[in-house]
Amino acid sequence: MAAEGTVSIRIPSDPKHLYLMRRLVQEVSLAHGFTEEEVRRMVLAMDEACTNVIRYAYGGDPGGTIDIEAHPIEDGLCFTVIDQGRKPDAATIAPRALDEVRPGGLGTHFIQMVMDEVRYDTSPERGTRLCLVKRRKPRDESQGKG
Amino acid sequence: MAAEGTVSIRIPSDPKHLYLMRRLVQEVSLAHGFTEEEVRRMVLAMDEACTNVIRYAYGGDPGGTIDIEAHPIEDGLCFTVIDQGRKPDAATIAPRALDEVRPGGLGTHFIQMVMDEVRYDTSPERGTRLCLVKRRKPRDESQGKG
Amino acid sequence: MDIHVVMERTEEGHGVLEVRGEVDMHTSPRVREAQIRLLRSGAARIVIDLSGVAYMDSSGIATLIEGLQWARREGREFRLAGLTPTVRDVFELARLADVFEIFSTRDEALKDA
Amino acid sequence: MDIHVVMERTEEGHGVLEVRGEVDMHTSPRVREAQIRLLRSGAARIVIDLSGVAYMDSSGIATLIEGLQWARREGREFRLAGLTPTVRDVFELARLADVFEIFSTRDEALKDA
Ligand SMILES: Nc1ncnc2c1ncn2[C@@H]1O[C@H](COP(=O)(O)OP(=O)(O)O)[C@@H](O)[C@H]1O
Ligand SMILES: Nc1ncnc2c1ncn2[C@@H]1O[C@H](COP(=O)(O)OP(=O)(O)O)[C@@H](O)[C@H]1O
Repeated sequence: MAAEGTVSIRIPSDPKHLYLMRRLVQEVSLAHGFTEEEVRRMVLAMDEACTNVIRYAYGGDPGGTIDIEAHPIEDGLCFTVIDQGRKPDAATIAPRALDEVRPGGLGTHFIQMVMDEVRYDTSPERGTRLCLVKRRKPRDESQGKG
Repeated sequence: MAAEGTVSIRIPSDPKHLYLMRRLVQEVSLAHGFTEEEVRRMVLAMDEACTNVIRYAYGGDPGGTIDIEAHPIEDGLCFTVIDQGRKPDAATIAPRALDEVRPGGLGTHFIQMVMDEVRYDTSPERGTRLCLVKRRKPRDESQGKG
Repeated sequence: MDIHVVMERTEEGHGVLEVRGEVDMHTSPRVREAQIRLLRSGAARIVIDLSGVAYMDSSGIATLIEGLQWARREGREFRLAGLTPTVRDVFELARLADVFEIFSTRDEALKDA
Repeated sequence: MDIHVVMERTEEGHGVLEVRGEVDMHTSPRVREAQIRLLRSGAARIVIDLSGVAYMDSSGIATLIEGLQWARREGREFRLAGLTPTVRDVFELARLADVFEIFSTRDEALKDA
Protein backbone atom coordinates (compact mmCIF):
# COMPACT_ATOMS: atom_id res chain seq x y z
CA MET A 1 0.00 0.00 0.00
CA ALA A 2 1.23 3.46 -0.79
CA ALA A 3 2.40 5.73 2.00
CA GLU A 4 0.01 8.53 2.87
CA GLY A 5 -0.44 10.98 0.03
CA THR A 6 1.85 9.10 -2.36
CA VAL A 7 0.87 9.22 -6.01
CA SER A 8 2.63 7.22 -8.68
CA ILE A 9 2.63 6.63 -12.38
CA ARG A 10 3.84 3.62 -14.32
CA ILE A 11 4.95 4.00 -17.92
CA PRO A 12 6.62 1.63 -20.38
CA SER A 13 10.33 2.33 -20.93
CA ASP A 14 9.46 4.03 -24.19
CA PRO A 15 10.38 7.71 -24.64
CA LYS A 16 6.99 8.43 -26.16
CA HIS A 17 5.42 8.19 -22.69
CA LEU A 18 7.85 10.54 -20.93
CA TYR A 19 5.53 13.53 -21.30
CA LEU A 20 2.92 11.81 -19.11
CA MET A 21 5.46 11.51 -16.31
CA ARG A 22 6.33 15.19 -16.80
CA ARG A 23 2.67 16.22 -16.48
CA LEU A 24 2.35 14.32 -13.22
CA VAL A 25 5.54 15.74 -11.76
CA GLN A 26 4.44 19.23 -12.78
CA GLU A 27 0.99 18.97 -11.24
CA VAL A 28 2.20 17.38 -8.03
CA SER A 29 5.05 19.84 -7.58
CA LEU A 30 2.80 22.85 -8.17
CA ALA A 31 0.30 21.43 -5.69
CA HIS A 32 3.06 21.16 -3.10
CA GLY A 33 3.94 24.82 -3.15
CA PHE A 34 7.03 24.89 -5.32
CA THR A 35 7.53 27.99 -7.48
CA GLU A 36 7.03 27.83 -11.24
CA GLU A 37 10.79 27.94 -11.77
CA GLU A 38 11.41 25.18 -9.26
CA VAL A 39 8.67 23.11 -10.89
CA ARG A 40 10.20 23.53 -14.34
CA ARG A 41 13.54 22.33 -13.03
CA MET A 42 12.03 19.42 -11.11
CA VAL A 43 10.24 18.31 -14.28
CA LEU A 44 13.55 18.53 -16.14
CA ALA A 45 15.45 16.52 -13.52
CA MET A 46 12.80 13.79 -13.45
CA ASP A 47 12.78 13.65 -17.24
CA GLU A 48 16.55 13.20 -17.30
CA ALA A 49 16.36 10.48 -14.65
CA CYS A 50 13.74 8.55 -16.65
CA THR A 51 15.58 9.14 -19.93
CA ASN A 52 18.68 7.57 -18.36
CA VAL A 53 16.64 4.58 -17.16
CA ILE A 54 15.41 4.02 -20.73
CA ARG A 55 18.87 4.51 -22.21
CA TYR A 56 21.08 2.70 -19.70
CA ALA A 57 19.01 0.47 -17.40
CA TYR A 58 16.94 -0.88 -20.31
CA GLY A 59 19.49 -0.22 -23.08
CA GLY A 60 16.77 1.35 -25.21
CA ASP A 61 14.34 -1.60 -24.92
CA PRO A 62 10.81 -0.13 -24.74
CA GLY A 63 9.47 -3.35 -23.18
CA GLY A 64 10.36 -2.54 -19.57
CA THR A 65 8.45 -0.45 -17.06
CA ILE A 66 9.33 2.61 -15.03
CA ASP A 67 7.49 3.49 -11.83
CA ILE A 68 7.68 7.09 -10.70
CA GLU A 69 6.42 7.83 -7.20
CA ALA A 70 5.93 11.25 -5.63
CA HIS A 71 5.78 11.18 -1.90
CA PRO A 72 5.22 14.30 0.25
CA ILE A 73 7.77 14.95 2.99
CA GLU A 74 7.63 17.68 5.59
CA ASP A 75 9.46 20.33 3.60
CA GLY A 76 9.06 19.12 0.06
CA LEU A 77 8.75 16.07 -2.14
CA CYS A 78 10.58 12.78 -2.41
CA PHE A 79 10.49 11.18 -5.84
CA THR A 80 11.43 7.59 -6.54
CA VAL A 81 12.23 6.23 -9.99
CA ILE A 82 12.06 2.44 -10.01
CA ASP A 83 13.23 0.22 -12.85
CA GLN A 84 13.69 -3.52 -13.37
CA GLY A 85 16.67 -3.15 -15.67
CA ARG A 86 20.44 -3.36 -15.45
CA LYS A 87 21.92 -1.81 -12.34
CA PRO A 88 24.21 1.16 -12.91
CA ASP A 89 27.89 1.07 -12.12
CA ALA A 90 28.18 3.93 -9.61
CA ALA A 91 31.53 4.90 -11.10
CA THR A 92 30.07 5.56 -14.57
CA ILE A 93 27.26 7.87 -13.46
CA ALA A 94 28.97 11.18 -13.87
CA PRO A 95 28.23 14.43 -15.66
CA ARG A 96 30.75 15.85 -18.07
CA ALA A 97 32.76 18.97 -17.29
CA LEU A 98 30.58 21.93 -18.22
CA ASP A 99 33.30 23.91 -19.98
CA GLU A 100 33.63 21.06 -22.42
CA VAL A 101 31.01 21.95 -25.05
CA ARG A 102 29.83 18.67 -26.53
CA PRO A 103 26.51 16.90 -26.95
CA GLY A 104 25.64 14.62 -24.02
CA GLY A 105 26.67 14.34 -20.41
CA LEU A 106 24.19 16.96 -19.19
CA GLY A 107 21.42 14.78 -17.76
CA THR A 108 23.09 13.77 -14.51
CA HIS A 109 24.37 17.34 -14.19
CA PHE A 110 20.80 18.69 -14.31
CA ILE A 111 19.65 16.10 -11.78
CA GLN A 112 22.42 17.04 -9.36
CA MET A 113 21.88 20.78 -9.77
CA VAL A 114 18.13 20.65 -9.28
CA MET A 115 17.64 18.06 -6.56
CA ASP A 116 18.76 18.34 -2.94
CA GLU A 117 19.40 14.62 -2.54
CA VAL A 118 20.20 12.03 -5.20
CA ARG A 119 20.65 8.42 -4.16
CA TYR A 120 20.92 5.32 -6.37
CA ASP A 121 19.77 2.29 -4.41
CA THR A 122 20.80 -0.93 -6.14
CA SER A 123 19.86 -3.19 -3.23
CA PRO A 124 16.53 -4.41 -4.71
CA GLU A 125 16.86 -7.87 -6.19
CA ARG A 126 16.16 -6.50 -9.67
CA GLY A 127 16.80 -3.04 -10.98
CA THR A 128 17.38 0.24 -9.25
CA ARG A 129 15.51 2.71 -7.04
CA LEU A 130 16.64 6.25 -7.62
CA CYS A 131 15.58 8.52 -4.77
CA LEU A 132 15.40 12.23 -5.46
CA VAL A 133 14.50 14.75 -2.78
CA LYS A 134 13.55 18.35 -3.44
CA ARG A 135 12.94 20.74 -0.56
CA ARG A 136 11.06 24.01 -0.69
CA LYS A 137 13.29 27.03 -0.17
CA PRO A 138 12.82 28.62 3.22
CA ARG A 139 10.93 31.92 2.96
CA ASP A 140 12.89 35.14 3.38
CA GLU A 141 11.20 35.90 6.70
CA SER A 142 12.46 32.68 8.31
CA GLN A 143 15.95 33.37 6.93
CA GLY A 144 15.89 36.70 8.75
CA LYS A 145 15.50 34.85 12.03
CA GLY A 146 18.63 32.71 11.54
CA MET B 1 4.58 -6.35 -15.95
CA ALA B 2 2.30 -3.97 -17.79
CA ALA B 3 0.88 -4.96 -21.15
CA GLU B 4 2.42 -3.19 -24.12
CA GLY B 5 1.74 0.52 -24.05
CA THR B 6 -0.19 0.43 -20.78
CA VAL B 7 0.23 3.45 -18.54
CA SER B 8 -1.20 3.66 -15.08
CA ILE B 9 -1.52 5.99 -12.15
CA ARG B 10 -2.05 5.19 -8.50
CA ILE B 11 -3.69 7.72 -6.20
CA PRO B 12 -4.90 7.58 -2.61
CA SER B 13 -8.70 7.32 -2.26
CA ASP B 14 -8.79 11.01 -1.45
CA PRO B 15 -10.79 13.35 -3.70
CA LYS B 16 -7.99 15.89 -3.67
CA HIS B 17 -5.99 13.66 -6.02
CA LEU B 18 -8.74 13.10 -8.59
CA TYR B 19 -7.47 15.91 -10.82
CA LEU B 20 -4.22 14.00 -11.39
CA MET B 21 -6.17 11.04 -12.71
CA ARG B 22 -8.12 13.41 -14.95
CA ARG B 23 -4.93 14.87 -16.40
CA LEU B 24 -3.63 11.43 -17.24
CA VAL B 25 -6.89 10.31 -18.85
CA GLN B 26 -6.99 13.53 -20.84
CA GLU B 27 -3.45 13.26 -22.14
CA VAL B 28 -3.69 9.57 -22.99
CA SER B 29 -7.07 9.94 -24.70
CA LEU B 30 -5.89 12.89 -26.78
CA ALA B 31 -2.78 10.94 -27.76
CA HIS B 32 -4.99 8.07 -28.92
CA GLY B 33 -6.88 10.12 -31.45
CA PHE B 34 -10.12 10.85 -29.63
CA THR B 35 -11.77 14.19 -30.37
CA GLU B 36 -11.76 16.99 -27.80
CA GLU B 37 -15.42 16.35 -27.04
CA GLU B 38 -14.87 12.63 -26.62
CA VAL B 39 -11.88 13.32 -24.38
CA ARG B 40 -13.91 15.68 -22.18
CA ARG B 41 -16.54 12.99 -21.73
CA MET B 42 -14.02 10.23 -21.10
CA VAL B 43 -12.41 12.38 -18.40
CA LEU B 44 -15.86 12.90 -16.86
CA ALA B 45 -16.72 9.20 -16.90
CA MET B 46 -13.41 8.24 -15.32
CA ASP B 47 -13.84 10.93 -12.68
CA GLU B 48 -17.29 9.58 -11.82
CA ALA B 49 -15.95 6.02 -11.62
CA CYS B 50 -13.18 7.05 -9.23
CA THR B 51 -15.52 9.27 -7.21
CA ASN B 52 -17.79 6.25 -6.70
CA VAL B 53 -14.84 4.14 -5.60
CA ILE B 54 -13.97 6.73 -2.96
CA ARG B 55 -17.59 7.11 -1.87
CA TYR B 56 -18.83 3.53 -1.94
CA ALA B 57 -15.92 1.07 -2.11
CA TYR B 58 -13.93 2.98 0.52
CA GLY B 59 -16.89 4.66 2.25
CA GLY B 60 -15.05 7.98 2.17
CA ASP B 61 -11.87 6.66 3.81
CA PRO B 62 -8.91 8.46 2.15
CA GLY B 63 -6.49 5.73 3.26
CA GLY B 64 -7.10 3.32 0.39
CA THR B 65 -5.58 3.33 -3.08
CA ILE B 66 -7.03 3.48 -6.57
CA ASP B 67 -5.14 2.24 -9.59
CA ILE B 68 -6.22 3.57 -12.94
CA GLU B 69 -4.78 1.86 -16.01
CA ALA B 70 -5.10 2.95 -19.61
CA HIS B 71 -4.46 0.23 -22.10
CA PRO B 72 -4.56 0.78 -25.88
CA ILE B 73 -6.80 -1.58 -27.86
CA GLU B 74 -7.14 -1.74 -31.62
CA ASP B 75 -9.91 0.82 -31.97
CA GLY B 76 -9.66 2.77 -28.74
CA LEU B 77 -8.74 2.55 -25.10
CA CYS B 78 -9.55 0.19 -22.28
CA PHE B 79 -9.45 1.74 -18.82
CA THR B 80 -9.36 -0.25 -15.61
CA VAL B 81 -10.18 1.20 -12.19
CA ILE B 82 -8.92 -1.08 -9.43
CA ASP B 83 -9.75 -0.71 -5.77
CA GLN B 84 -9.16 -2.80 -2.64
CA GLY B 85 -12.38 -1.75 -0.95
CA ARG B 86 -15.87 -3.14 -0.45
CA LYS B 87 -17.32 -4.88 -3.46
CA PRO B 88 -20.44 -3.31 -4.94
CA ASP B 89 -23.79 -5.02 -4.95
CA ALA B 90 -24.56 -5.16 -8.67
CA ALA B 91 -28.22 -4.45 -7.93
CA THR B 92 -27.49 -1.09 -6.28
CA ILE B 93 -25.37 0.34 -9.07
CA ALA B 94 -28.00 2.18 -11.02
CA PRO B 95 -28.46 5.72 -12.28
CA ARG B 96 -31.60 7.64 -11.37
CA ALA B 97 -34.32 8.39 -13.91
CA LEU B 98 -33.23 11.54 -15.74
CA ASP B 99 -36.61 13.26 -15.65
CA GLU B 100 -36.44 13.20 -11.88
CA VAL B 101 -34.54 16.42 -11.12
CA ARG B 102 -32.66 15.82 -7.88
CA PRO B 103 -29.06 15.99 -6.75
CA GLY B 104 -27.20 12.71 -7.14
CA GLY B 105 -27.62 9.60 -9.23
CA LEU B 106 -25.87 11.05 -12.28
CA GLY B 107 -22.42 9.47 -12.01
CA THR B 108 -23.29 5.98 -13.23
CA HIS B 109 -25.49 7.58 -15.88
CA PHE B 110 -22.54 9.55 -17.27
CA ILE B 111 -20.36 6.45 -17.22
CA GLN B 112 -22.95 4.44 -19.17
CA MET B 113 -23.56 7.21 -21.69
CA VAL B 114 -19.90 7.86 -22.42
CA MET B 115 -18.33 4.42 -22.41
CA ASP B 116 -18.98 1.64 -24.91
CA GLU B 117 -18.46 -1.15 -22.38
CA VAL B 118 -18.80 -1.04 -18.59
CA ARG B 119 -18.03 -4.15 -16.60
CA TYR B 120 -17.66 -4.52 -12.82
CA ASP B 121 -15.43 -7.49 -12.08
CA THR B 122 -15.69 -8.53 -8.44
CA SER B 123 -13.76 -11.77 -8.87
CA PRO B 124 -10.42 -10.48 -7.44
CA GLU B 125 -9.90 -11.64 -3.87
CA ARG B 126 -10.14 -8.06 -2.63
CA GLY B 127 -11.93 -5.14 -4.17
CA THR B 128 -13.22 -4.55 -7.66
CA ARG B 129 -11.88 -4.09 -11.17
CA LEU B 130 -14.07 -1.81 -13.22
CA CYS B 131 -13.33 -2.17 -16.94
CA LEU B 132 -14.34 0.68 -19.19
CA VAL B 133 -13.89 0.53 -22.94
CA LYS B 134 -14.13 3.52 -25.26
CA ARG B 135 -13.87 3.08 -29.02
CA ARG B 136 -13.07 5.76 -31.56
CA LYS B 137 -16.00 6.57 -33.82
CA PRO B 138 -15.56 5.26 -37.35
CA ARG B 139 -14.70 8.08 -39.77
CA ASP B 140 -17.39 9.30 -42.16
CA GLU B 141 -15.56 7.88 -45.16
CA SER B 142 -15.69 4.35 -43.78
CA GLN B 143 -19.35 4.82 -42.90
CA GLY B 144 -20.02 5.62 -46.56
CA LYS B 145 -18.72 2.18 -47.50
CA GLY B 146 -21.10 0.29 -45.20
CA MET C 1 -5.74 22.16 -7.94
CA ASP C 2 -7.58 25.06 -6.35
CA ILE C 3 -11.07 26.44 -6.56
CA HIS C 4 -11.91 30.10 -6.08
CA VAL C 5 -15.33 31.33 -5.05
CA VAL C 6 -16.11 35.03 -4.94
CA MET C 7 -19.42 36.35 -3.63
CA GLU C 8 -20.75 39.76 -4.62
CA ARG C 9 -23.85 41.81 -4.06
CA THR C 10 -24.84 44.14 -6.91
CA GLU C 11 -26.38 47.60 -6.47
CA GLU C 12 -29.76 46.17 -7.41
CA GLY C 13 -29.40 43.67 -4.58
CA HIS C 14 -28.73 40.61 -6.72
CA GLY C 15 -26.35 38.03 -5.35
CA VAL C 16 -23.54 36.77 -7.59
CA LEU C 17 -21.35 33.74 -6.96
CA GLU C 18 -18.34 33.51 -9.23
CA VAL C 19 -16.67 30.10 -9.36
CA ARG C 20 -13.24 29.60 -10.86
CA GLY C 21 -11.42 26.29 -11.17
CA GLU C 22 -12.45 22.66 -11.43
CA VAL C 23 -15.55 21.48 -9.60
CA ASP C 24 -15.31 17.86 -8.48
CA MET C 25 -15.88 15.78 -5.35
CA HIS C 26 -12.99 17.61 -3.68
CA THR C 27 -14.00 21.18 -4.47
CA SER C 28 -17.82 21.08 -4.77
CA PRO C 29 -18.29 21.32 -0.96
CA ARG C 30 -16.71 24.78 -1.10
CA VAL C 31 -19.06 25.85 -3.90
CA ARG C 32 -22.00 24.45 -1.93
CA GLU C 33 -21.04 26.35 1.20
CA ALA C 34 -20.74 29.66 -0.63
CA GLN C 35 -24.00 29.01 -2.45
CA ILE C 36 -25.84 28.38 0.82
CA ARG C 37 -24.48 31.60 2.31
CA LEU C 38 -25.60 33.50 -0.77
CA LEU C 39 -29.07 31.94 -0.72
CA ARG C 40 -29.42 32.83 2.95
CA SER C 41 -28.36 36.43 2.27
CA GLY C 42 -31.88 37.12 1.06
CA ALA C 43 -31.17 38.28 -2.50
CA ALA C 44 -34.21 37.90 -4.74
CA ARG C 45 -32.00 36.86 -7.63
CA ILE C 46 -28.97 34.59 -7.48
CA VAL C 47 -26.54 34.40 -10.41
CA ILE C 48 -23.89 31.68 -10.50
CA ASP C 49 -21.10 32.82 -12.83
CA LEU C 50 -19.47 29.68 -14.21
CA SER C 51 -17.32 31.35 -16.88
CA GLY C 52 -14.15 30.39 -15.02
CA VAL C 53 -15.11 26.76 -14.51
CA ALA C 54 -12.87 24.55 -16.60
CA TYR C 55 -14.41 21.32 -15.41
CA MET C 56 -17.50 20.12 -13.59
CA ASP C 57 -18.64 16.64 -12.66
CA SER C 58 -21.87 15.28 -11.17
CA SER C 59 -21.01 16.62 -7.72
CA GLY C 60 -21.04 20.14 -9.16
CA ILE C 61 -24.30 19.45 -10.95
CA ALA C 62 -25.79 18.12 -7.72
CA THR C 63 -24.75 21.32 -5.96
CA LEU C 64 -26.46 23.47 -8.59
CA ILE C 65 -29.64 21.36 -8.54
CA GLU C 66 -29.74 21.83 -4.79
CA GLY C 67 -29.44 25.58 -5.22
CA LEU C 68 -32.18 25.61 -7.85
CA GLN C 69 -34.54 23.62 -5.63
CA TRP C 70 -33.88 25.85 -2.63
CA ALA C 71 -34.50 28.97 -4.74
CA ARG C 72 -37.76 27.56 -6.12
CA ARG C 73 -39.04 26.71 -2.67
CA GLU C 74 -38.23 30.23 -1.47
CA GLY C 75 -39.56 31.96 -4.58
CA ARG C 76 -36.16 33.30 -5.67
CA GLU C 77 -34.62 33.47 -9.13
CA PHE C 78 -31.67 31.15 -9.68
CA ARG C 79 -29.64 31.78 -12.84
CA LEU C 80 -26.51 30.32 -14.35
CA ALA C 81 -24.16 32.35 -16.53
CA GLY C 82 -21.11 31.84 -18.70
CA LEU C 83 -21.12 28.09 -19.21
CA THR C 84 -17.87 26.94 -20.82
CA PRO C 85 -18.17 24.23 -23.50
CA THR C 86 -17.07 21.60 -20.99
CA VAL C 87 -19.73 22.60 -18.49
CA ARG C 88 -22.41 22.96 -21.16
CA ASP C 89 -21.62 19.45 -22.32
CA VAL C 90 -22.13 18.02 -18.83
CA PHE C 91 -25.50 19.79 -18.63
CA GLU C 92 -26.48 18.27 -21.92
CA LEU C 93 -25.42 14.78 -20.89
CA ALA C 94 -27.57 15.25 -17.77
CA ARG C 95 -30.48 16.64 -19.86
CA LEU C 96 -30.47 19.66 -17.58
CA ALA C 97 -29.95 22.42 -20.16
CA ASP C 98 -33.71 23.19 -20.08
CA VAL C 99 -34.17 22.85 -16.35
CA PHE C 100 -31.96 25.84 -15.49
CA GLU C 101 -32.22 29.44 -16.64
CA ILE C 102 -28.93 29.82 -18.49
CA PHE C 103 -27.45 33.14 -19.70
CA SER C 104 -24.38 33.61 -21.81
CA THR C 105 -22.82 36.22 -19.52
CA ARG C 106 -23.16 37.39 -15.95
CA ASP C 107 -24.24 40.84 -17.14
CA GLU C 108 -27.10 39.41 -19.16
CA ALA C 109 -28.22 37.30 -16.23
CA LEU C 110 -28.22 40.43 -14.06
CA LYS C 111 -29.91 42.78 -16.57
CA ASP C 112 -32.60 40.51 -17.96
CA ALA C 113 -36.01 40.88 -16.34
CA MET D 1 2.46 14.75 -27.62
CA ASP D 2 3.55 15.94 -31.02
CA ILE D 3 6.44 17.97 -32.34
CA HIS D 4 6.25 20.11 -35.45
CA VAL D 5 9.27 21.13 -37.49
CA VAL D 6 8.95 23.56 -40.38
CA MET D 7 11.86 24.40 -42.65
CA GLU D 8 12.01 27.60 -44.64
CA ARG D 9 14.43 29.37 -46.94
CA THR D 10 14.31 33.17 -46.84
CA GLU D 11 14.83 35.44 -49.86
CA GLU D 12 18.33 36.22 -48.63
CA GLY D 13 19.07 32.50 -48.65
CA HIS D 14 19.05 31.98 -44.88
CA GLY D 15 17.72 28.68 -43.60
CA VAL D 16 15.12 28.72 -40.82
CA LEU D 17 14.01 25.76 -38.76
CA GLU D 18 10.93 26.41 -36.67
CA VAL D 19 10.33 23.91 -33.88
CA ARG D 20 7.01 23.70 -32.05
CA GLY D 21 6.22 21.34 -29.19
CA GLU D 22 8.22 19.59 -26.49
CA VAL D 23 11.74 18.43 -27.25
CA ASP D 24 12.72 15.30 -25.35
CA MET D 25 14.26 11.88 -25.98
CA HIS D 26 11.22 10.97 -28.07
CA THR D 27 11.04 14.05 -30.28
CA SER D 28 14.62 15.31 -30.50
CA PRO D 29 15.51 12.81 -33.28
CA ARG D 30 13.01 14.62 -35.52
CA VAL D 31 14.56 17.98 -34.74
CA ARG D 32 18.00 16.54 -35.41
CA GLU D 33 16.95 15.15 -38.79
CA ALA D 34 15.46 18.46 -39.92
CA GLN D 35 18.50 20.33 -38.66
CA ILE D 36 20.84 18.09 -40.63
CA ARG D 37 18.84 18.61 -43.80
CA LEU D 38 18.93 22.35 -43.26
CA LEU D 39 22.68 22.36 -42.63
CA ARG D 40 23.22 20.33 -45.80
CA SER D 41 21.08 22.72 -47.83
CA GLY D 42 24.05 25.08 -48.02
CA ALA D 43 22.57 28.16 -46.34
CA ALA D 44 25.28 30.45 -44.97
CA ARG D 45 23.10 31.28 -41.98
CA ILE D 46 20.91 28.88 -40.01
CA VAL D 47 18.28 30.19 -37.60
CA ILE D 48 16.55 27.81 -35.20
CA ASP D 49 13.27 29.40 -34.10
CA LEU D 50 12.44 27.99 -30.68
CA SER D 51 9.58 30.36 -29.83
CA GLY D 52 7.09 27.48 -29.96
CA VAL D 53 9.13 25.14 -27.77
CA ALA D 54 7.36 24.65 -24.45
CA TYR D 55 9.92 22.22 -23.09
CA MET D 56 13.46 21.06 -23.84
CA ASP D 57 15.67 18.57 -22.08
CA SER D 58 19.32 17.58 -22.51
CA SER D 59 18.57 15.64 -25.68
CA GLY D 60 17.39 18.88 -27.29
CA ILE D 61 20.44 20.71 -26.02
CA ALA D 62 22.65 17.95 -27.40
CA THR D 63 20.98 18.35 -30.78
CA LEU D 64 21.63 22.09 -30.83
CA ILE D 65 25.25 21.67 -29.74
CA GLU D 66 25.70 19.25 -32.62
CA GLY D 67 24.29 21.81 -35.03
CA LEU D 68 26.52 24.54 -33.65
CA GLN D 69 29.62 22.38 -33.98
CA TRP D 70 28.73 21.36 -37.53
CA ALA D 71 28.14 25.01 -38.47
CA ARG D 72 31.47 26.10 -36.98
CA ARG D 73 33.38 23.42 -38.84
CA GLU D 74 31.73 24.48 -42.10
CA GLY D 75 32.06 28.21 -41.44
CA ARG D 76 28.33 28.85 -41.25
CA GLU D 77 26.37 31.04 -38.86
CA PHE D 78 24.18 29.14 -36.39
CA ARG D 79 21.65 31.25 -34.47
CA LEU D 80 18.91 30.55 -31.97
CA ALA D 81 15.81 32.72 -31.69
CA GLY D 82 12.79 33.10 -29.45
CA LEU D 83 13.81 31.14 -26.36
CA THR D 84 10.85 30.67 -24.04
CA PRO D 85 11.55 31.04 -20.28
CA THR D 86 11.62 27.26 -19.90
CA VAL D 87 14.18 26.82 -22.66
CA ARG D 88 16.26 29.78 -21.47
CA ASP D 89 16.38 28.22 -18.03
CA VAL D 90 17.74 24.94 -19.39
CA PHE D 91 20.45 26.87 -21.27
CA GLU D 92 21.38 28.63 -18.07
CA LEU D 93 21.53 25.39 -16.08
CA ALA D 94 23.83 24.04 -18.79
CA ARG D 95 25.90 27.26 -18.81
CA LEU D 96 25.35 27.46 -22.54
CA ALA D 97 23.71 30.89 -22.76
CA ASP D 98 27.05 32.39 -23.87
CA VAL D 99 28.10 29.59 -26.18
CA PHE D 100 25.24 30.19 -28.64
CA GLU D 101 24.28 33.33 -30.54
CA ILE D 102 20.81 33.96 -29.14
CA PHE D 103 18.28 36.48 -30.55
CA SER D 104 14.93 37.40 -29.09
CA THR D 105 13.01 36.89 -32.33
CA ARG D 106 13.47 35.10 -35.61
CA ASP D 107 13.33 38.42 -37.48
CA GLU D 108 16.19 39.85 -35.45
CA ALA D 109 18.24 36.72 -36.02
CA LEU D 110 17.63 37.07 -39.75
CA LYS D 111 18.22 40.84 -40.02
CA ASP D 112 21.25 41.25 -37.81
CA ALA D 113 24.55 41.28 -39.64
N1 LIG E 1 20.34 5.08 -14.72
C1 LIG E 1 21.61 4.87 -15.18
N2 LIG E 1 22.09 3.63 -15.28
C2 LIG E 1 23.34 3.42 -15.73
N3 LIG E 1 24.20 4.39 -16.10
C3 LIG E 1 23.79 5.64 -16.04
C4 LIG E 1 22.48 5.95 -15.58
N4 LIG E 1 22.35 7.30 -15.61
C5 LIG E 1 23.51 7.79 -16.08
N5 LIG E 1 24.41 6.80 -16.35
C6 LIG E 1 25.82 6.98 -16.84
O1 LIG E 1 26.20 8.35 -16.60
C7 LIG E 1 26.64 8.98 -17.82
C8 LIG E 1 26.21 10.45 -17.82
O2 LIG E 1 24.80 10.53 -17.98
P1 LIG E 1 24.14 11.88 -18.45
O3 LIG E 1 24.78 12.98 -17.67
O4 LIG E 1 22.70 11.75 -18.30
O5 LIG E 1 24.57 12.12 -19.95
P2 LIG E 1 24.46 11.22 -21.26
O6 LIG E 1 23.31 10.29 -21.07
O7 LIG E 1 24.23 12.22 -22.32
O8 LIG E 1 25.78 10.52 -21.37
C9 LIG E 1 26.00 8.17 -18.93
O9 LIG E 1 26.75 8.24 -20.11
C10 LIG E 1 25.95 6.76 -18.32
O10 LIG E 1 27.17 6.10 -18.53
N1 LIG F 1 -18.15 1.61 -7.07
C1 LIG F 1 -19.34 1.45 -6.45
N2 LIG F 1 -19.46 0.61 -5.41
C2 LIG F 1 -20.64 0.44 -4.79
N3 LIG F 1 -21.78 1.07 -5.12
C3 LIG F 1 -21.75 1.93 -6.15
C4 LIG F 1 -20.54 2.16 -6.86
N4 LIG F 1 -20.82 3.05 -7.83
C5 LIG F 1 -22.13 3.34 -7.71
N5 LIG F 1 -22.71 2.68 -6.71
C6 LIG F 1 -24.15 2.74 -6.33
O1 LIG F 1 -24.88 3.29 -7.42
C7 LIG F 1 -25.64 4.43 -7.03
C8 LIG F 1 -25.68 5.46 -8.14
O2 LIG F 1 -24.41 6.03 -8.29
P1 LIG F 1 -24.22 7.40 -9.06
O3 LIG F 1 -25.03 7.33 -10.31
O4 LIG F 1 -22.77 7.66 -9.24
O5 LIG F 1 -24.88 8.53 -8.17
P2 LIG F 1 -24.69 8.96 -6.66
O6 LIG F 1 -23.30 8.58 -6.28
O7 LIG F 1 -24.89 10.43 -6.71
O8 LIG F 1 -25.76 8.23 -5.90
C9 LIG F 1 -24.97 4.94 -5.78
O9 LIG F 1 -25.86 5.62 -4.93
C10 LIG F 1 -24.43 3.65 -5.14
O10 LIG F 1 -25.43 3.03 -4.36
